[in-house]
Amino acid sequence: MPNSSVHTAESAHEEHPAYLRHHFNSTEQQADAAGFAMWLFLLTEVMFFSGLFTAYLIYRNWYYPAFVSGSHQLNVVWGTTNTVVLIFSSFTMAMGVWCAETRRRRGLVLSLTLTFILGLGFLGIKTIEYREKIEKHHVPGFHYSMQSFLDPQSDPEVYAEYHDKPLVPDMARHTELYFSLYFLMTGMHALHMIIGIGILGFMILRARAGAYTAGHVTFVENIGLYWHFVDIIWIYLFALLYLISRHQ
Amino acid sequence: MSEHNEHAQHIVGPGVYLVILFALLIGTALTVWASFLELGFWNPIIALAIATTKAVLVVLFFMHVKYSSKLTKLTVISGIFMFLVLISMTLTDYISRAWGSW
Amino acid sequence: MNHISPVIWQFLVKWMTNFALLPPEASKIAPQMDALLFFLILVSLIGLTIVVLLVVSFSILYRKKRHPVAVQVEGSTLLEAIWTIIPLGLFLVMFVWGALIYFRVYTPPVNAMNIYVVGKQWMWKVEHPGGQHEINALHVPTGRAVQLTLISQDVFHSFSIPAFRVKREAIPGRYTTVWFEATTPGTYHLFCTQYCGTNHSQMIGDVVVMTPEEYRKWLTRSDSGASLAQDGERLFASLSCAACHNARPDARGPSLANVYGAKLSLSSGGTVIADEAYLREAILNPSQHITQGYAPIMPTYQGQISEEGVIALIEFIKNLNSDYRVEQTINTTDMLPGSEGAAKGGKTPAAKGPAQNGKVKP
Amino acid sequence: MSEHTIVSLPDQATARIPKDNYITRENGLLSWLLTSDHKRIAILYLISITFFFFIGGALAGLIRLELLTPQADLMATDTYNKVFTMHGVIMIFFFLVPSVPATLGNFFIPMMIGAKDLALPKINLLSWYLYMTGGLLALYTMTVGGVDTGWTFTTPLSTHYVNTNVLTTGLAVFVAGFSSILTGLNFIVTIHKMRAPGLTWFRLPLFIWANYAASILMVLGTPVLAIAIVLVALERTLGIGVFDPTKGGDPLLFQHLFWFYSHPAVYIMILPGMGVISEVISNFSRKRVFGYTAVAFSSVAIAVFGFFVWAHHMFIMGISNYAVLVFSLLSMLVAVPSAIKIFNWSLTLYKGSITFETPMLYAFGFIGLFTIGGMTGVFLGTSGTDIHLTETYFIVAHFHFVMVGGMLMAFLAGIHFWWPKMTGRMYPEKISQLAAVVTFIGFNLTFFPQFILGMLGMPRRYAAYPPEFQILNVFSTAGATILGVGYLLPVLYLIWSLRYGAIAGDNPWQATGLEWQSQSPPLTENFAEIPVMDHEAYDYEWLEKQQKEKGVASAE
Repeated sequence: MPNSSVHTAESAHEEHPAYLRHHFNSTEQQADAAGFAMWLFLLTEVMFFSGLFTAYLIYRNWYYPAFVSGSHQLNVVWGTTNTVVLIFSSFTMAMGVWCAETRRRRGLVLSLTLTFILGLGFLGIKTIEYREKIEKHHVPGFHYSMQSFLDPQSDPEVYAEYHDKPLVPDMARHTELYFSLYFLMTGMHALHMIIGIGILGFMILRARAGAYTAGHVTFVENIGLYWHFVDIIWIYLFALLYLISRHQ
Repeated sequence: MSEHNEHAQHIVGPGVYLVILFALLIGTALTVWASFLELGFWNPIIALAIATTKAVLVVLFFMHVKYSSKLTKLTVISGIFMFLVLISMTLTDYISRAWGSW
Repeated sequence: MNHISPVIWQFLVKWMTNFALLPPEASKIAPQMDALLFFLILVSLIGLTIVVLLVVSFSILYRKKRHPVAVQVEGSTLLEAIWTIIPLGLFLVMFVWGALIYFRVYTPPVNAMNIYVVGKQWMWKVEHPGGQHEINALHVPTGRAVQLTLISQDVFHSFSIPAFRVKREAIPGRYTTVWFEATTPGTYHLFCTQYCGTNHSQMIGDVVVMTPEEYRKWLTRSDSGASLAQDGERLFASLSCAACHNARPDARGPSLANVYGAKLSLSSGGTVIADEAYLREAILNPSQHITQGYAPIMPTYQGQISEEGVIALIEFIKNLNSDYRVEQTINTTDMLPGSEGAAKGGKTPAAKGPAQNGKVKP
Repeated sequence: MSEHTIVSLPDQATARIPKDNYITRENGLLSWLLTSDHKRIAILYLISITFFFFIGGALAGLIRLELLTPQADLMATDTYNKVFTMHGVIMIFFFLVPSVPATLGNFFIPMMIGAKDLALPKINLLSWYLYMTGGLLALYTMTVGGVDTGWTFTTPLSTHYVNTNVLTTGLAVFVAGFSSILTGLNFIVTIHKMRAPGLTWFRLPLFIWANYAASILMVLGTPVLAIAIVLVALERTLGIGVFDPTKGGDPLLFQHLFWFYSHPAVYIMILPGMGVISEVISNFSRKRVFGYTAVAFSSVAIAVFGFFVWAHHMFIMGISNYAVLVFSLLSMLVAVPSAIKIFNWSLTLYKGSITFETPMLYAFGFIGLFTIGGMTGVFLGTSGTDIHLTETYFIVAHFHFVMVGGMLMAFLAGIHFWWPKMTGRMYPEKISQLAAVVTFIGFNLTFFPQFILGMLGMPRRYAAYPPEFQILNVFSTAGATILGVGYLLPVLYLIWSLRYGAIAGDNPWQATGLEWQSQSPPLTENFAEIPVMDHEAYDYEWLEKQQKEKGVASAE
């Protein structure tokens, strides 16, 4: 029987929605499999970041003063703003998933667009922060400058707030490790944000055409999971990188 | 297969999401405030505890794990478990290095 | 058997006559290691024999010709338990035995004679406390515990002496140690066993084990004119360490006399035993190792002293049991070449030769 | 039926390969390159993996030739270093890790659980493309000068002290890593969600259990390797200092991260092979695997314990002595499940009805060689003896016994066992039995002398060595020649059999797995009707009954 798709007894009496792939027996099985696959993917993401967290933990314990001075260079206002932005975007994403599940097309488009804008806002703020680091030569590598740590008063803004004591040269050198980890972790996070925003853009276009409000919501749910995961990573990055020791 | 239906049926509504949103915002405010206090040893513990609470809220409600199948819960737990294995087993080396030889 | 190729024949004859499973046992730990190895081999052989016997005998007994219809047998919990518990027990015996050997190889006795080894691409540089330098060779006496303090200047290397059954990685940025007591005079292989780049396979040398008398002769023959401690003293002066580390009441740094082996309280809290590793760190990354009561003003010497220089400084500090020598350095800093003469007059352990250069007890 | 074999082939005069099958359904190169059929992807993998195996094998040949004499005379030490590095990289990341899962697993996991395809067919194709991208990048690296860090990329050698193509090799491994993650993810989802009705976890064939365990390792371990490689690349290009001791970083941290993947990776390599052996031993002794549950759980135990032992690669590298104790103890625990498997396989033969077709010969080879390989692993997990044996040829011999003696034997056993199902034709029995014996002899001659070399202290990765080690090296090189013949033979006769082999019929081995319920070669959708599983795995009595019924039906 060439080219005939074989129907089994249990699936023959159901009608097949267009989105049911040929190798699944039922839409539940398909949705279940896709959701589980997404969770497994997030599992690999956790492991991917865990290498960085391990490195962070070790070096923070070794070079605590350098990490404190380094974190004072981060702007806690921007950091908090970004956290709030991401939390709101997670909320709008969750709302988007709800809209898709309850088949509200306009609500879905609105939620996704808001998430998209908030994501861009996050990246914008991150860019401002990165630019400040570049200007101060705090990007690790050949142009790295320890000036702000050897002589904190040369950096009046930060000094006014924290009155850091100068670090001795060998400890000041290790601020480079802090910034390496800062850029690695926030950079990896930002990369995930960029990918997420790209997918969101694609989803908004399809959502306007009503693709996700006809019962097949797996994709929206999965991207929602991804977005929330990125949010969780940031929650930790914020606590670990920005809030090491803000008291004077 | 009852699992499947459960997954498909349970929809978390905006009310829950709003509550979680506010909880997360309060958590953020708390953790920033706590970081400005001088608590010594407790500073990182509190920061991590608050971050973990926030993460748990996101996982349970935004990511629907509270209403998901056992398999999903198991996946989440195994993720956390392996994360802790990597960190703690690596630290067995780093912590005890300072103890000197035997 | 002439029709076999003569080359192969020669090979075989040579191999059969020289066959050995292990290199000669030339250190005190070697027989202990070999005992464990033979135990492991024995257990493996027994295990392998059991498996092979089972497979072969079942294959013969139950081959299709003899046993055309299989009898379905379910598993047996008793058997599963047996072959879980017995191997586990054996493995645990191996673990404990192995850990004891590991413990012995890496725990040097207190009176061990210390030799420094610096690994670099692609050679071993050995520094004896008496100032004898060797490259790709190590001379040691029999009957004396020798501790090697290893460090690498660049990548990971591994200092391996198969005849002693010891091996230790030389890693960049940190001292590692290993010790042995040679028993049989002779020349043995020294290998770098950690892959370290292009000429990894040329990073080999000889370990020469000598009787104590010969070793003493060798020491005098290879004398480089200044002991490691004297080299260190010169470095101490030229880096102006004594500007702070003197015993004067207004000194900005702690006195270094008798500091080696002492228990120090650090300004960061906690105490530490000042061993080689600590001294090295305190020179290169001082701020984490400030003695209580002193300001963190010492500059870092990372990148300014070679590993050999650090070793010389450490050796100098180890042998410093009074501040007299430091006073001398202060007085002679501005006339360096002359400090050599002053050094000869001093009565410090550094001048007494390597035999006494053990750990100086305060 | 004959006394010596269980093969029952259809009448060759009338038998035909079914007209409609996964090979004939569509034609043209594009229909292969754009397929999402797991069986076709498995064939793509089989071809590309064989290709990389022979490249890696050629490099191995060069290594053995160089070591024929004590001097570095065939090639300069530099070249030798590149050759063994590329041998390691290609064999591990492009042959061993994907070998059984990506070919046999891809082909038979859906069939064994009665599914039409893997859960994510397109991801499956993507993972083949990632694999090829990585593989071609690795080959490209070879042509532009190679890399000489060793496959372990040890820092700071790889970050600051070599000026070969570390970055492209790293990228190749990174990309191949993602291929492996996606394959593992796909398998886990498929095994969880796509099982046929009635197929409960404890009715699954052990091959599925083994691949499931290996997939868990792939999914959880590989990302850590990925991040370690990213860090090496950034350290090398930007000097971020994370692994640089002069900047306060710790080079050992790299090894922690690297071995966190690369130790479980050896279980990724061996577990699917163990799965194959369970299938083969059961089938050719016509018996349910002894202690099914124990074998199944031992796979999972290996996967779980496998994550707790990585630092035994670093016993002498300056990790703390306490950590050595912990990791040595845990390493002992991971050896137990392997022992359980070996004994269960041996006992499976008890009261069986054993025949000695090629897959069975390879399986016997596996049991013997893996026992030796596993036991010598205990030598290395024992912290004391590890001091003397690590970084010598003992290590080389140990992992070749496990990987080549174990995994490759299992791979060949599996290929022969399932060849009739994959192609619809039998391989020639006599010559393949010969090849199995040749492989076994060649293997032992190649690698057994290396145990002795290692005990004598010959370091690994040496282009030149002291002359007293020559004789054993000559044995080893001679063995490698025989081994090479043993590996070339299957390629020749398997290709020959594609056209001239006997037509196999649906179930030439009288095997019980669901995959044998389908036609050979199978339909694109695997089964004409989704099977319902109503019996245990390896239920040969059920099979007999079913065949009797069929016989009755056809007689009527």
